[in-house]
Amino acid sequence: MQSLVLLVIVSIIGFVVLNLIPGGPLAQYALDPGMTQDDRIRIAAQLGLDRPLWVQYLDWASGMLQGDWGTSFRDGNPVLTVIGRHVYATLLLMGSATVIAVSIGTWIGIRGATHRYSSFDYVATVGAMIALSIPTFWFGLIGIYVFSLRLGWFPAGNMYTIGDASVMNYLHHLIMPSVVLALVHIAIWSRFMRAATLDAISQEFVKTARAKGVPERRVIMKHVVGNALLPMITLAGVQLPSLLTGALVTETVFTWPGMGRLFLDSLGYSDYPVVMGLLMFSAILTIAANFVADVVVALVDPRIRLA
Amino acid sequence: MNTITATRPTQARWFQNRVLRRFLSNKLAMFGLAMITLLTLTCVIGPYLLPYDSLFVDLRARFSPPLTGYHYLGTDPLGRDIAARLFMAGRISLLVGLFAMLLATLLGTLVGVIAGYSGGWVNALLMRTVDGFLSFPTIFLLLALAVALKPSPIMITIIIALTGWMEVARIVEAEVRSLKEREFVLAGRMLGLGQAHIMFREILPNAMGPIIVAATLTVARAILLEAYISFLGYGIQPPLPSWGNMLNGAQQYLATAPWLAIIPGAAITIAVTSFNFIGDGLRDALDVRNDNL
Amino acid sequence: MTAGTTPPAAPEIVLSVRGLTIELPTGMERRHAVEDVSFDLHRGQILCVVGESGSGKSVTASTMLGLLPKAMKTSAGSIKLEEREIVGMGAEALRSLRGRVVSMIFQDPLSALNPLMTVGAQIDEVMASHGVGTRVSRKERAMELLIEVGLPEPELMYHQYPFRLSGGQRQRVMIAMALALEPAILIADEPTTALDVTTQAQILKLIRDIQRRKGMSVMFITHDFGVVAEIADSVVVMEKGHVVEQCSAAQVLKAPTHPYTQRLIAAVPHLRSGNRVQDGTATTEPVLQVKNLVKTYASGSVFFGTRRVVPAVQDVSFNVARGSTLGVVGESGSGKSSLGRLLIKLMAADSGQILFEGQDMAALSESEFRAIRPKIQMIFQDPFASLNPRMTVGTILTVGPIAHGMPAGQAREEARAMLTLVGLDPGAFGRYPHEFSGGQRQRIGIARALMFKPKLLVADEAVSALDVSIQAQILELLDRIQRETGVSMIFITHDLRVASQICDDIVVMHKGKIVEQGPPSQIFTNARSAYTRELVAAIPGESARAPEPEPAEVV
Amino acid sequence: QTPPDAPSGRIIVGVSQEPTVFNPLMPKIEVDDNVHFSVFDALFRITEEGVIVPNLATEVPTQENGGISEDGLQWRIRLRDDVRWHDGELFTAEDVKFTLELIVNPDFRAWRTTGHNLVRDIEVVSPTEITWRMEEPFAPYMSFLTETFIVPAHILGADDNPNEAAFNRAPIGTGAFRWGQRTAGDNLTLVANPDYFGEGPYIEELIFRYIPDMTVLFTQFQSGAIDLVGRAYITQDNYEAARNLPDRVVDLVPATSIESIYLNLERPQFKERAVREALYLALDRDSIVDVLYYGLPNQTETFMPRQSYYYHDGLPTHEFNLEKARQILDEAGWAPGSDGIRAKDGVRLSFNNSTTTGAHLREQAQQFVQQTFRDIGVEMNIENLPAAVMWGDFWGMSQFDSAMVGVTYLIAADPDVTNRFHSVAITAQGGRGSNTGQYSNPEVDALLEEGARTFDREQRREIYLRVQEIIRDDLPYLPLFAYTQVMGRKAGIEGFVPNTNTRSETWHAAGWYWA
Ligand SMILES: Nc1ncnc2c1ncn2[C@@H]1O[C@H](COP(=O)(O)OP(=O)(O)OP(=O)(O)O)[C@@H](O)[C@H]1O
Ligand SMILES: Nc1ncnc2c1ncn2[C@@H]1O[C@H](COP(=O)(O)OP(=O)(O)OP(=O)(O)O)[C@@H](O)[C@H]1O
Ligand SMILES: [Mg+2]
Ligand SMILES: [Mg+2]
Ligand code: NI
Repeated sequence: MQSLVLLVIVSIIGFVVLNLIPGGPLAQYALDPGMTQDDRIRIAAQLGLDRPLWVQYLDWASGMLQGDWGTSFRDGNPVLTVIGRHVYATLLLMGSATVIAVSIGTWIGIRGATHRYSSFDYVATVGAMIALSIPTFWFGLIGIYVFSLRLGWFPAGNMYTIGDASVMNYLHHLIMPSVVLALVHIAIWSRFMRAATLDAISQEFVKTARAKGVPERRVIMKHVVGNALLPMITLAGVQLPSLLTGALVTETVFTWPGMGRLFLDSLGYSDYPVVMGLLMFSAILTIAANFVADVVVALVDPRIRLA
Repeated sequence: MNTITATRPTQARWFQNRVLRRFLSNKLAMFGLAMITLLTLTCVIGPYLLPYDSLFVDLRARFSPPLTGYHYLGTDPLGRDIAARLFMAGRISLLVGLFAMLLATLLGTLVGVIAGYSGGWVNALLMRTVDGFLSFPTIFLLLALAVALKPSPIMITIIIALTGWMEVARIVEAEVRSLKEREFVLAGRMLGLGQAHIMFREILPNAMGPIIVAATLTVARAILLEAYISFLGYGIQPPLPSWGNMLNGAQQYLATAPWLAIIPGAAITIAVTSFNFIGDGLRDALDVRNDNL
Repeated sequence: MTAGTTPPAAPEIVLSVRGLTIELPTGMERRHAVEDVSFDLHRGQILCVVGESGSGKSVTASTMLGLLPKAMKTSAGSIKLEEREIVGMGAEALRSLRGRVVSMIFQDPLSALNPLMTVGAQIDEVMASHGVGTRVSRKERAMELLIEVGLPEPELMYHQYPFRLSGGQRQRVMIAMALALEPAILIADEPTTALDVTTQAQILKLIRDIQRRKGMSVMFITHDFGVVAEIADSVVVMEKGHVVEQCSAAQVLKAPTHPYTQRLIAAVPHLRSGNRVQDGTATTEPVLQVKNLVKTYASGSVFFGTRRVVPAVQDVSFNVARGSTLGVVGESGSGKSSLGRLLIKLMAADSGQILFEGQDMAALSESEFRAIRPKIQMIFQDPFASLNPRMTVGTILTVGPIAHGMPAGQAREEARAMLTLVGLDPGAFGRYPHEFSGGQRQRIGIARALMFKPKLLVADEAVSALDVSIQAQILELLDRIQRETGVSMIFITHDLRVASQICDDIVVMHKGKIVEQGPPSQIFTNARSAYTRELVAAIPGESARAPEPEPAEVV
Repeated sequence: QTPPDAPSGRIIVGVSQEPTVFNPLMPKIEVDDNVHFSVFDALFRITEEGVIVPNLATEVPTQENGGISEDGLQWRIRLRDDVRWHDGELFTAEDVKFTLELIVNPDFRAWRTTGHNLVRDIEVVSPTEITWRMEEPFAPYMSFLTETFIVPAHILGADDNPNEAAFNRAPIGTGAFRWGQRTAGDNLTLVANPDYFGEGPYIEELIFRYIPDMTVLFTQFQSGAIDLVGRAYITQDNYEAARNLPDRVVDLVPATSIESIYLNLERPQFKERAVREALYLALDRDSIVDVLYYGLPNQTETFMPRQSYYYHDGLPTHEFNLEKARQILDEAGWAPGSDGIRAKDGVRLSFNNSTTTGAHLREQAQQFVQQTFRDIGVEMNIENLPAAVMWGDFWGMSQFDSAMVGVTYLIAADPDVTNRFHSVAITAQGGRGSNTGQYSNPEVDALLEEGARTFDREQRREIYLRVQEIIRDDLPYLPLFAYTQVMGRKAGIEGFVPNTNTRSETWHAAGWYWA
């Protein structure tokens, strides 16, 4: 129920903001010498853009309720098809970035918390703060400069070389963008993991476990980390929009053919149906991620599972 | 009977002494504070010390690498002095960051306090709106708004604030929600104080800690966001420099004039890192948990 | 059993502490957490460590297991555990002792168990960590232990997660864990403080029984002399990190030598079976009449079948006479606080009447009620949480009257006077709450409530968060104020001893209902309901002494 | 070098916008033409020299050969009989009729309708002959037809909603390449049509790779990941680097678009010719062209491309003279105010200049011009907008003060510029067209009307030379330069011919092959 309200809010804000943008989908033909303003007015009418805003919204919303996300102005395909074609690339990028961020971030966080105020902790903290402060797009640019232009180790963009569909080729292209995208998230993840671990470490039951003579390794791995990971699951859900945003930026820098590119292109062409579709998609994804996080927490946490 | 000898009233309002002491002993936070002070000072005085104006175009000097003559940081494609531009840009970027933070914090605090204190449907409505804004990819709102409204430093500030208040609102809401169960709030109600009084005079000062932390981090975020939209060309308009629009177009010259990208990027990173250090230091200092570990 | 029966020939010493000094991190209120602490624990005996909060009891106990927080260091002294030196022992060697030779139980059973592991797994872990037994044998042993600590249906309990257990059950699980490897020494750090009286009595009995059966040595930490009287063989009294007295329990209780100990013991509230002597301020004319008050909490959602309905206050009726004190007692969760909140309308009642000076307040809206608020004030439980840390004492005292229209100058005058009345220097006016001790803060809270010259004061657990010696001071203050101002009081407490001291009338609540109502003489010596009798019987230490016959003087 | 007997190899073309429209009659942008030229054929084709030659038709109709009647109203086209659609069906005059009718079908979302909306009474005389009547004589129609691709009646006609037909996603044409597959957001593959009626194709696969970022696009050209880059995708500042790459051929190709500072003539600041002239004098064009644009573009005084038959080479040449500019303004009564900015009758000589965000060379030029304008007491503020905003009403409804734009004036090399300069083309004043500068000159109007009615090349030349003279004198916009495209390709690619009369570098990919 609340999620439905949320979706309505998101769609209204999105629709209004989108229509605030002057220009519109026909602007791209403005410089076409053979097209007159008449042509543009005619096409706008054919696309239904001459109707009042609220009529357009209701039309869109009722289509949405029937599972019809509309048709892309630019591409002529149904919005879901258009998005569907780009989801894979984004998920690949986000997925690999998440794997990197979670594994490295969790490790750094745990180590930082268990070796609090050690030089490792210090370096990790400073490193995380810096990583959080580097503009992602700039980091990407510098990455391209160093690793593509200077050293030539990695390709400067795209997902694969045409004519080479091997996994290695994909991996080769994936490394730079996913590392760039992961960087910030390693930082976020390690900071939160550190805090969560510190939280867990100061709990009474950890003292109990130690008092029982449980080996320190097991105390950390089983008692501390187990409990520290719980809030992290929720965090993962909450972090999704920011991961998505990061992916959008990264995709732009590395010309990755995912939803980020699609989003920027669609926004550039004022392809309203696709932009709205992407907004709804990301809202739904966020809601779903939070829901999944809740479910996972519930599965892992007996207090919720059995309550 | 237990009487207390009167001592001079302590002037600790927001910070209890211990918090301040802990903050002052945080090396990173102090480093951040020093960096920010230094940056601000350079941006304020720097332009007067340099022989070049930030707007002066000299095509013969274009693409001078750093340390060419008096162009300490080199020149840009129009032959303008990068050092002069960097400092002028710093003024803009820092101001935009600070004011965006102020706006975002005000708005977020207002929404957060009302939502947190009210509960019920008011809370549900406000917080769902917050969630709604949060579930947009930030750059959508940012770009769409930047595109929809004519870019000017003031507009950019407002736009960034509009995309950055939700985090503050969330933090404040959670804080207020927990504070309102505290006994001193019940005591306020018992005394028959008005709702607004309780919200803003009793509860709000107690939430200042997290708000300040959030505010510091919001400055950092705002500087990053300004940089990003200006980088994309939707932000601060040329010839007025900002750290972000100095990067605009720099990627074209990555191979031939990498300093165009490296210098402003480094400035952004340093400024943002400093604010993050300060924010983190404040958070640590305010975190009572640190007492019993 | 009483402390007096300790065998005179002291058996062998299992734990010997000599000159133990532990440093605090810099910047704390004192340099040492404990300093030059020495004592012995004999085999098969119970040693009680008592002292006020912060005196170093827990720190001492943690040191026995080498579990000091990282910020603290043992700077001198030795701890000999069955001839092994603990101070400076290697981490692995220490670990192998924990749980096997020395076990520990902590104060708060709620947080001492890992919420993500089953009870069985946590008991199993003790044995597994020391490489004892096989999976099967360990499970058998765990079952045995569960039976031993008196938990019903061990098979079911074994697979249960801690959150499903009550506080008493959890503490039993803790004990089972501690006993798993039959350690020579059991250290219990205030294991019953978080429990209500009846459960506390059961756990104390369990520890004592097991100690006897196994011939274990127990180091029992508490701040409650009632508990000491109940179980101790010998006693160590600590103050600010120093051991000030150390001898047999009987001796300490009967003839304490150190002034600190004397003070502590004197401050312990005792059950008084007689009624309070009135000096005429009290009349029988009711200032407050409560009739058929009902409050039910509903939480969760009907849709998801998680709806939980708690009848917190059910059909409660009573009167409070002008100038008298009504005590509300009952175990945790019986609805005392809910009742208190209803009375000052921090929460609306579902039904029933609250007649204050004849007017029904339950029917008033919040804005109508505002005018009456000054007449009904409350003293809150937690002296730390109930004062706004961002406001000076002066502001705290004056903000209410000013909001109700008193001129600021007059409010300040009155606030200064009020500070003197509650025993604080008027110079406290400009200072912040954190600059005061707990007892002083509670005085500020009382002053705030009195600023309006109320007709009725509701005190919800107003002394529970305080150390016994300060508790006594505050009770004395309240008594004095009532005599001076003639205010009526509703005093909510779970401590029957406290209630017995200052109340004219007592209501006993159980599961939201009043089960008994009457003067202390009736409640404590001649209770009509079985529940009340049970409560009274569970008061620690009181069975060991004869109830004080008659109040010789007002405390 | 000779082409191979059977198609072999593959050529990857880098593009910085994504081709998304595959029905050649629907609204599309330049990059979509790449696909249309390869998959479809029009009745005629325009060569790199600007000569119109038959394609699906067998001859170019003229008044001389009787294809077009003397009054220019009756048209007759003869068609080839050996053309097959990619699905094997025979191409006939019915397809042409269907195409022309579909374009003006009110339910169909057609791209351009200019010219087509004059066509009446289409008649299929035989499978290889079709005739129609024009409502009025319209000489540029011939050029329009070189960009009007014929679609299959038997497929698109069978669909009840041509706007959303399956055809639009997997088109079937008569061209040298068939639809291969599309990886949205990344690339589009076309495969050789072995049954093509014309020359070629010689390569097996023609791939368009979408690389939105120019830097990355260039990097990939450097690394060899793409074989050919056309349009303006190699920016001027990369020309040197590109030229020095081994095994790459980099050509400078004059383009049809003209960079200029476009003025909104209805703004009070620009109404006076003196102001426009002063501004023109204050443009340091040499520096812009030689330094900012690395000397690649050509200076120009007119909207007509230099390579056009109609180009006027005798127009007065621009000079950069601040002194003279000031003098003209002084004389016209624009006196400097206290802030140094000139004003007259309460109108400050201050205006905004806009271009699309992200065009970094233009932004440089803007900031450079800003400085020299400032020197003569003119304030130019920069207000750049994202493309979608810039080219909306802001441009179309003349809401800008001035703009820095590159405009293509001609359609497929036809000299008609009614759309840009005729006063009926001012949309902001209720007209229909793209005269967004709101230029209005009765003499030009008359000349343009005459030009559109005239089919004779020489007569038309006279008309349009005169138009150029008047416009050079009126200065409705300030010409900066004529673009030069940097086209790069791998050394082994043969048969590549740039053709600026089309919007596509792959207009004749059928003739490409690997050496
Ligand atoms: N983790 C810690 N870090 C720093 N100081 C501590 C820590 N734990 C306890 N202390 C300090 O050590 C001293 C002794 O504390 P301890 O916990 O032993 O008191 P206690 O007698 O157990 O009190 P209580 O009855 O409240 O449990 C106190 O001054 C306390 O502030
Ligand atoms: N806000 C609430 N929502 C739902 N249930 C509540 C709420 N507050 C209290 N309860 C429940 O109502 C019952 C009575 O609670 P109350 O706080 O009045 O007990 P109490 O006698 O004051 O206990 P204690 O001695 O622990 O303070 C308990 O079962 C409690 O869990
Ligand atoms: Mg303790
Ligand atoms: Mg209570
Ligand atoms: Ni000492």
